[in-house]
Amino acid sequence: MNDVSISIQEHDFNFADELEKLEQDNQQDGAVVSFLGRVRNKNLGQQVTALFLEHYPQMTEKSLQQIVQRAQQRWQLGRICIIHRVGLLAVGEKIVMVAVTSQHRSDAFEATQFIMDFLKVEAPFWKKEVCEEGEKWLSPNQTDVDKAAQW
Amino acid sequence: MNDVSISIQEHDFNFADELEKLEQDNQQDGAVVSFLGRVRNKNLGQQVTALFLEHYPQMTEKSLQQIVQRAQQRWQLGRICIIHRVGLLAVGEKIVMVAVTSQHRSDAFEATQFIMDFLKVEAPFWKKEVCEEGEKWLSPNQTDVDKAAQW
Amino acid sequence: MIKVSFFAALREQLNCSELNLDIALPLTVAQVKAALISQQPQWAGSFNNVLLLSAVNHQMVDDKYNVNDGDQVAFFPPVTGG
Amino acid sequence: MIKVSFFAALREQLNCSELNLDIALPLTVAQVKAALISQQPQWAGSFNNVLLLSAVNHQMVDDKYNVNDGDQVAFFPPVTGG
Repeated sequence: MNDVSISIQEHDFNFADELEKLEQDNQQDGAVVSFLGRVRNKNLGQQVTALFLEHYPQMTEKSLQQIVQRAQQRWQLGRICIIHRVGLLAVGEKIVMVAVTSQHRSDAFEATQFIMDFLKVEAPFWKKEVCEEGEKWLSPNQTDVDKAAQW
Repeated sequence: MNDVSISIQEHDFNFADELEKLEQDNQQDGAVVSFLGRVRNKNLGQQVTALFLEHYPQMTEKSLQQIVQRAQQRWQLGRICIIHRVGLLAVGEKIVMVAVTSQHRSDAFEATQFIMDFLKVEAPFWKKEVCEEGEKWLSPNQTDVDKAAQW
Repeated sequence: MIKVSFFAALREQLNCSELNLDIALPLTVAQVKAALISQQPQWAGSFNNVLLLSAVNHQMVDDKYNVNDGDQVAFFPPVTGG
Repeated sequence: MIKVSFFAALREQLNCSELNLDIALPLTVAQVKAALISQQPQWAGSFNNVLLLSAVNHQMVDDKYNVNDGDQVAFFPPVTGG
């Protein structure tokens, strides 16, 4: 398999299957770190019923590829998988997964966090929250901006 | 389910099933970070055929519980799962998984890394490497000692 | 001629996802915004938002970036994926 | 009387995984090591290894820790799990 797999998709994914792919014929990488993000039932104290995810199709994958390349320059990484869903997602549904294999546990940890941190501030995705009261586009979180700036 | 699940076992585990359990009836934690460690086929340039994992049965779980408690005091965590295998493990087999859910991605990342870092230097497990040339108990890695000291 | 796209809250505010802008080029991104506002004065509020992000040919750029004929320009609010 | 356990490389070096030590207590961990060496002089090399770790009642302790009657003492090399 290719070392980097990036997918933007409406349909759900199977987290275990994706991890399995990262590990197939890959006996040199002892460490796999993964992040899975799901739709929470609450945001800023408000009950959420669903999230709508919009993106900029031609730009999204390119943006994620650039983030991955920066991570690869910085750490010794094996395989990388990024899946981000778009469209309408119910509470509890998966939004995003990032998984990184490496020979070194700390490289895998840092690269996974780095990719998530930059995905949050650079990749052209936008969340609209659907509540009982109506719909609302979310604003970026200052913590997220600060986190990316720390690298 | 209980918020903390710790298991020391000889038999293999299903990574996906364990993650599933962490997420069952858990709609408030949007973030899940996990680490999976496998037996590598090489160590310090030498071909490895298997690993033998010994532990100190009465102490291991207690030691992991104490590490978890320290993590819980430091970050806002949801559920935590630690599984560590013992006995004879072939190349490619799973050795350890740590997974942490949280409302906040960075809490989940840091706690997972913290638990792994202290597991490496405090939990009474010992690895013996089996090569064609014979068997050899492994020495701790200075990097691991330094990592735990950084927290 | 350049193609200009709008996304998310900005797309809804403008009630427009895409338009072709027939204009003498090159222009900076700031000048493209000014040209859009001069054609649609009611868009001024949305385009004067300091947080608005710009991309040219799918790459984030700043207001001083030069836009050439055939470029694909996009404007959007700060991103919130992940 | 205390129960003393040995693990991993140390267990193999000593060729012993567990023994009962009938001795006047309390003693420090360092004194327990000395008592073991006086009973088995060939163990001196293994016990003088500065990296050797000690646990009493399943809790890591240092050489000055006091061992009491009925305690479970364990000696082992630095851990290498994970």
